[in-house]
Amino acid sequence: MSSGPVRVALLGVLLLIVTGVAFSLLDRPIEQPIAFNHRLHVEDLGSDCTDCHLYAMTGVRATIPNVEVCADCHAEAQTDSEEEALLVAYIASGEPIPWRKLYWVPDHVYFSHRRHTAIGGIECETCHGPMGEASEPVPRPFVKVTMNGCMECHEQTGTSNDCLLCHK
Amino acid sequence: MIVPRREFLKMLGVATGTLGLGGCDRDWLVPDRLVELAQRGPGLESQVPTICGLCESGCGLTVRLVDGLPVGLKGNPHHPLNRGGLCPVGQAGLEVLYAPNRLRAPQRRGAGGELEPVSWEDALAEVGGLLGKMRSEGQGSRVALLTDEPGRLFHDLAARFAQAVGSPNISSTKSQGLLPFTLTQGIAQVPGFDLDKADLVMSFGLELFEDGPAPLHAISAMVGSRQTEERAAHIYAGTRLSAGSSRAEVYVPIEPGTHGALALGVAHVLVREGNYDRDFVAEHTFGFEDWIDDQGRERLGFRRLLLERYYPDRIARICGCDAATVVRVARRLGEAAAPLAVVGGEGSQGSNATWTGVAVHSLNALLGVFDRPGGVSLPPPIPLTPLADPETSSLEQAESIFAPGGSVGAFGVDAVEKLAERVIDGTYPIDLLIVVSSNPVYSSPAGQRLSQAMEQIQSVVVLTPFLDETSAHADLVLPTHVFLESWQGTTTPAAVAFSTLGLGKPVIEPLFDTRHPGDVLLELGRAAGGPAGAALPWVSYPDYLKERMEGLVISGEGSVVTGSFEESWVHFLEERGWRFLEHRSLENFWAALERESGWWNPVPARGDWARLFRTPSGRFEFFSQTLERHLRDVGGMTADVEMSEEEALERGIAAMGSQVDGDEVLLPHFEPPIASGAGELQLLPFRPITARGHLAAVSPMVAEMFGYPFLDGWQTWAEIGTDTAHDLDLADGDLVAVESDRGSIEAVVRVHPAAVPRTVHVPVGLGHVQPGGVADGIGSNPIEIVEPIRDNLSGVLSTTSSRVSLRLLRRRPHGGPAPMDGGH
Amino acid sequence: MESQSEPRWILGLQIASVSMIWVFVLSISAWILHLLRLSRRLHDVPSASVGISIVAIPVFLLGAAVLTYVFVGLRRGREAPDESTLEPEEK
Amino acid sequence: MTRWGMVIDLDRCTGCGSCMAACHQENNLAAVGPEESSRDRAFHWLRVLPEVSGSGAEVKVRYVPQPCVQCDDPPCVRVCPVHATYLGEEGIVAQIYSRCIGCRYCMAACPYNAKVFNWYEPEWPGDLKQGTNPDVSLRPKGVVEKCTFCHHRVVKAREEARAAGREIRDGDVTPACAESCPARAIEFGDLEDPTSRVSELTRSPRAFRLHADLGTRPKVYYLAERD
Amino acid sequence: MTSVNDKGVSAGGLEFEDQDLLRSIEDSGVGFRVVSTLLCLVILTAWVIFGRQILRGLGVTGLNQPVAWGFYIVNFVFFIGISHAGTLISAILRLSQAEWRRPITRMAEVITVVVLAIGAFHPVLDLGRPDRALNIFTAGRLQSPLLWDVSSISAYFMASTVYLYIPMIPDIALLRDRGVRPRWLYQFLAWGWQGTPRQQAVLERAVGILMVLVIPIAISVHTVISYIFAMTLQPGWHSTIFGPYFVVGAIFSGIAALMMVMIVLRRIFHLERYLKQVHFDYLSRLLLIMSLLWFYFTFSEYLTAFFGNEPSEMRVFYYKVTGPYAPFFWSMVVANFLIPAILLSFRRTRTIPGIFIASTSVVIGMWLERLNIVVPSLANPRLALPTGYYIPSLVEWVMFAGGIATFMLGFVIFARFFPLISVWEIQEGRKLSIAETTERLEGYLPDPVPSAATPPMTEGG
Repeated sequence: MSSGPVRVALLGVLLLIVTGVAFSLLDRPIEQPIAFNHRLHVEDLGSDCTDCHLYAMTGVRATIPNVEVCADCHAEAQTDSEEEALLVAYIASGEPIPWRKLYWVPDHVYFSHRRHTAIGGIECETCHGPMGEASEPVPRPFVKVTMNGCMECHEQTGTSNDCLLCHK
Repeated sequence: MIVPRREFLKMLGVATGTLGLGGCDRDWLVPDRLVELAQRGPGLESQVPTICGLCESGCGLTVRLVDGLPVGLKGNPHHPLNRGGLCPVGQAGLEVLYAPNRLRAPQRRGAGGELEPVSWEDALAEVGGLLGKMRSEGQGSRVALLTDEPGRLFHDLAARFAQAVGSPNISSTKSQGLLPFTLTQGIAQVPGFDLDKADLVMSFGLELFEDGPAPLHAISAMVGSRQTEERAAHIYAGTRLSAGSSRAEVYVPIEPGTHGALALGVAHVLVREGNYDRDFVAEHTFGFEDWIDDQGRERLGFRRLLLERYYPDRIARICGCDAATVVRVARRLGEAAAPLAVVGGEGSQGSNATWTGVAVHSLNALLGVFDRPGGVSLPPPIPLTPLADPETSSLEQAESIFAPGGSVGAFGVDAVEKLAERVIDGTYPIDLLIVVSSNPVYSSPAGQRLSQAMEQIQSVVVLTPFLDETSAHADLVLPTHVFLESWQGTTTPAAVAFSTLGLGKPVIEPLFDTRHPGDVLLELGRAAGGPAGAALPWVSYPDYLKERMEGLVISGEGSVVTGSFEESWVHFLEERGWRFLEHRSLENFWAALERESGWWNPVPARGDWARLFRTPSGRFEFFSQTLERHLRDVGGMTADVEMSEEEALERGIAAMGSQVDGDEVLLPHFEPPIASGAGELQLLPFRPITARGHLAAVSPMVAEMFGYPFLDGWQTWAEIGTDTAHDLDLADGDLVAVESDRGSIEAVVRVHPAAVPRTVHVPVGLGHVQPGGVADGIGSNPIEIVEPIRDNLSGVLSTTSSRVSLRLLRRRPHGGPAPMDGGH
Repeated sequence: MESQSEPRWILGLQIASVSMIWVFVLSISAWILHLLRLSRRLHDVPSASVGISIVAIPVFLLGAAVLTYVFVGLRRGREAPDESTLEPEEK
Repeated sequence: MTRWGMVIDLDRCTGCGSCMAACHQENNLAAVGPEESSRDRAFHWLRVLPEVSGSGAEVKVRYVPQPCVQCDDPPCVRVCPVHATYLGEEGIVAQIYSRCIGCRYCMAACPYNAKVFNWYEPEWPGDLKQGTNPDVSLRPKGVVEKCTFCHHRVVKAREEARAAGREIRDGDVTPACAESCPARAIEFGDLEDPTSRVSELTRSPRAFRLHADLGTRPKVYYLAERD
Repeated sequence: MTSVNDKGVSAGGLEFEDQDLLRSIEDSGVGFRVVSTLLCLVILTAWVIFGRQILRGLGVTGLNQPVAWGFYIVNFVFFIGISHAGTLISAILRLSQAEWRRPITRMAEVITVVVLAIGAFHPVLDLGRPDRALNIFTAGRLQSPLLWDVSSISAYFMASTVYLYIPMIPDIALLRDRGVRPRWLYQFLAWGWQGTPRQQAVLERAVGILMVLVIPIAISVHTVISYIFAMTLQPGWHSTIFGPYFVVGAIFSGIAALMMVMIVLRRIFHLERYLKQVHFDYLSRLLLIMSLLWFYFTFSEYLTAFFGNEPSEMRVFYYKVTGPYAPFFWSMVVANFLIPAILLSFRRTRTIPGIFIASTSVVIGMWLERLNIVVPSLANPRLALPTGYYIPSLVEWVMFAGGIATFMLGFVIFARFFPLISVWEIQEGRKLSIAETTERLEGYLPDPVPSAATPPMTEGG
């Protein structure tokens, strides 16, 4: 008569495994079409975030630079890097680079970069982590964007936590 | 069952990962819209002014662009017409732009009757070739053009085009209701009514705030631009109480078609009580008192006619209202500082529309409101560059198909009916019909005849952004831009007291392979070649617009609209003369126009009576000498024999078929309306604000709020009074067939407690049958079952003269009473 | 102390089930307290929460206590093992 | 603290429906189509209510534009089981779509029937989604939604004001309905500020509120007709 | 066969007196399989339909803008109402030491547990976002009457499960001892019951505490459910009488459902020996009283609304009394008052078939009552909006059928594994209650100073 509970136990274990596998699949690392080197641009070349993420201080979205922005410097290859060759090819073809978004907020959230950067005076690193130090594309966001994270920061800085401030 | 991707993943969430979807991207976690928005850019906003092209008003718009894509519309607060307001149809502008059913490329009707795509080049070459051939063979008059594209600028270009191809046949499908003003003032335009300064407007059948040439202007002028508690009052006389008229100080419910009688009753009281402007009447009117003509005959004066024939008791009998109400309304008008009487809507759609118009306009004369603030005047002319005459001398000037004439002595014609009849009976052959931005098959009572005629015409070209009833009969359908994609030039709508010129610039690249109708006409002219091309020298429509606007710069009149509309500012300028050369060059002016989207001139020329009254007497004519002369001519033409003027006049009157006699015919009088059909109710189609323009049916939002005063949508309703509903044993929500002798349509009964008994009001706007919009096959079109009866004086077909009966099809499917049906 | 016919895991299951009710009851109490805290944090109306927690938590605790009391009582109240052999085994 | 309020002058309102349409466009209200519409499932955050009074010859009909009246003591908030609807700091009764579980208790409790429910996933045929307002989310199926006094405009106006180094002031925010009203019948502003246009109008003898007897203390005031 | 002690249970045997009660367990037969398969099919269909509802949205129901609540909420209130059949009645009967309770209590308690679970699931069916149902736990607001329901229903569910289980322990032990399979189940559930006096005492004390505990909880449950409506400002809902009104209605429908179940099971499992005319007689008197009480409450509720003549109340009132809901309203009055009052008042019609008809009528009538409460108030908004309407879609009917099938399946499964009539209580009754009752009755009587005759035995308690 012990088959019953054993079966139950087996099922439970199976469910656990399935869930685990599923979660690991969901959390697959993000691969970028070009192995962009943030460190090279920021630390070595001394660029500012807003040099490429043009609207980080003025816009709702900071924007991920694409060929038009990159072409300012990379219209012709400056090094013999393979990755840069890829970029130059993109620029030459005029095709947009299919960058993958790392940080995003859901549709029901109103997030404005300007509100946080230019007006709130928050450093990019606060929410984006040490992106400037990454020498190759980061597979996962440094800082996980969660509502609790937003709310904690709002609490600490004495900003209102009224839901209507961010939820639209 | 289609499962949306995101939903599916959300629902099955974890399980999907293991079920072989391991290959899917993490990107599915990011909602589609965010991906789209991110691709748009940083979310930078701009506001660009332009002009609404959805109806004839041409209100000013401000388009909200985010990263260059239009995402919102609002009224332009600087624009003098709407001053920031925007009607529901205007709000739907973006839905019209992004509508899923837009025409994407030119289409030609193939042998099998199906529309097939064709390139612009081929399409234009084909029509252009045909035009060139016809012109060179002297067959230009076989071309006809119908256009409702708003604004005089386009109309001038179309007229030039017609001229260039040698055709005298160009018309709008809309009747302007000019005749009352021609008869009384001798002008061929609707004068301006200064709603901005009027303090009491009495409307005969015109739903001021919903219908008419510029309802948003009426709202902003009478209410919106005024301080709290200072709005202009209005009185409404008609058969139906619309949402806008429910704010009327007095609602005078009257029998259909008796607006003119009421106006005369009011005039009677004004005259009897001496409550009229004696100075104005003495100095600037003709035919008020009895008079002796050249031949020494004593002629009837308006005063005597009023006092003898239009006493309130009789009016009350005719109109089915209370004599006391007539007196009350008249006294209220007499007391008002700046009263106005206007006519329109059902008042100008009856078989007696012209006489109603004359009677109502006579009130303005009695009240002496001409040429003064808050009164009737002519809007200052817009000093557009005149178009030089093209070299058309080589062409024989044929008579236009739209020329009045024939058996009855009408002043004008119903363009659609005339075209249809003459094509069908073969008296005026047309080989090429070009229809621009117009859907006469749907909107005209003669639409069905027109569709028959179109089958006989060799080539029908329709320029439209959407497939519609008219393009269903076209051989070639040329897709046009919607207004947000194109340049537009609009001019003052009728009845506005000031002049405006709107310049709309495109706010977005055309989404599809479409063109502006103006560009199409220019290209057709070029394709026709020879003098036709030479007569249309402009490369593109904006080129043409620019050239026309040079006149504004040279004249230096008016101003580009800037800053918010300020009453005191206008007053200031008015006192000092509105004339300062703010723009010295065309480029400069054009740039300013582009930036602000409009020009206006609010200063009418005061004291120019000769311009205001261009009648034989140079005065406002109660006794219309223009009509007398016309009827005499008509009478004279009926027989070859020589006859006396008197005899000719009598014959003319007989030909016109008036129901009164003697001099009364030539004075403002009441002609009983003619109604046809066996039903017990009079059908009065009306245009709700949600049916403005002919593109409304393509907006899901407009369709969904179509019957918003009844909290209803997507339905054509038949509005009847509480008593009528009771008599017919109908309740709110019942589905009925509205049956006339010509056909039957389905509608849902809506009971309105204030509708006049024995009338049924059905809105136009739904009931489209072509797959151009979201509301196709939904609702019905009352115009389909209208028995067309002609106003013998203007030649225009009446839409309110049909008698119908209601037949119950289905009881209200569920639930209790609607709020207006006497809910507990 | 246990019946010979009952395998040991049955007892384990029984203890587990009695613990489950405690888990259930305690988590409900914790939940109610969580909501109480939440309503304070979100400037909501804590009075309702206080009222409900005063009534609901003891009820749950009482229910669980009764069950535990029965479980313990029944185990304590069993007769000596030798007597239990009288129970019919043949069935 | 700001307390947003609205005054709708029924004497000025001409019932043109602009407010209703503007609300649709501003707040991304999808059309539900004829079938669903006939089943009373259309989205109207603001509607023009016909009110009949009197009878016979004395009958009067007036049209009352009715958004969510934004009660100060909202019955919907009392019943929400999950904090999806609550009274915001500035007096706006919020609906947080991402938290709403769709129990529709608030709809049942609202004496003004101001809330609507997403019976299905809203549809945006063709390119219509392109024209949606990016400041307002597209609601998923199964959640309740309502008029928010265009609170996204408040947020943006405050952002603009802060960027300009000042605080938000009267006239900075206009909801879509008020903006589109050709009769200027709708005023919006801070009720707390005694000098604002709205507080001035609320002191008018013509001012009243819908079902003030219910004690919900709406922040939408109406001015009765003068005649 | 040794009985463990005098008060205890006979541990089974070949000539077991109450064999009838265990037949369904020990010899389930094909009937069980056929019936449960059929019921499972219905339930499965309901789940599939529910899945479809989740995927497509609540639009698949007949709900709409003013009438935002329909069948799901109606059935929620209805099922929870039925659940009062059990634990509450059983507790009251136990508390009042009504001897005739013995064959009834178990069934009543089972109804409670099964129906409560079904009822409690209904709000989840009604959610637009069932995937977010957990928000109630993570972000709930105890201010919302819905949360009051969550707490009170879960308390009631816990208490009634315990209250069903604890008095069942001796019977489980009996089954264990009779070696019924699956044996591990009975061993697990018997909790080592041997029927010793100490165990008896523990059991009795526990039951004693529980029956006192469960009555206020049960009353709170339905009061709180009425508060879902009464706490709003809606006409027809906002009424102080709603709490007791709902409790009365719940007990009313509960008794009716109990009798329906008893009559059906008596027929199926041939329990005529146990469920006798007298049980039905007493219960139907109770039902009659509840019917009168219900009528009184209804009358009082509607008269108050009518007399107050408040416009929005009147709109709802007329909607029910003469408007579109008149058929439902008057059927409710007939089914809840006229039919039971007539059938149960006369001895001639107070037969088993008569009682069955009356009970069925009451169950239907009470369902109609819930419908009459939920829909008309929503369909008649305060503002000048059109009157709403509500026509349930096929989906909602299927879900209703699924709910009923789940109820039946619950019963079938219970009957397959556990005795529907408490064996030990019957046996205890046989052994002890005559003496005990006699003693009790004597206690009621005036002390026998003069000589007195033995009173006739008519009723217990």
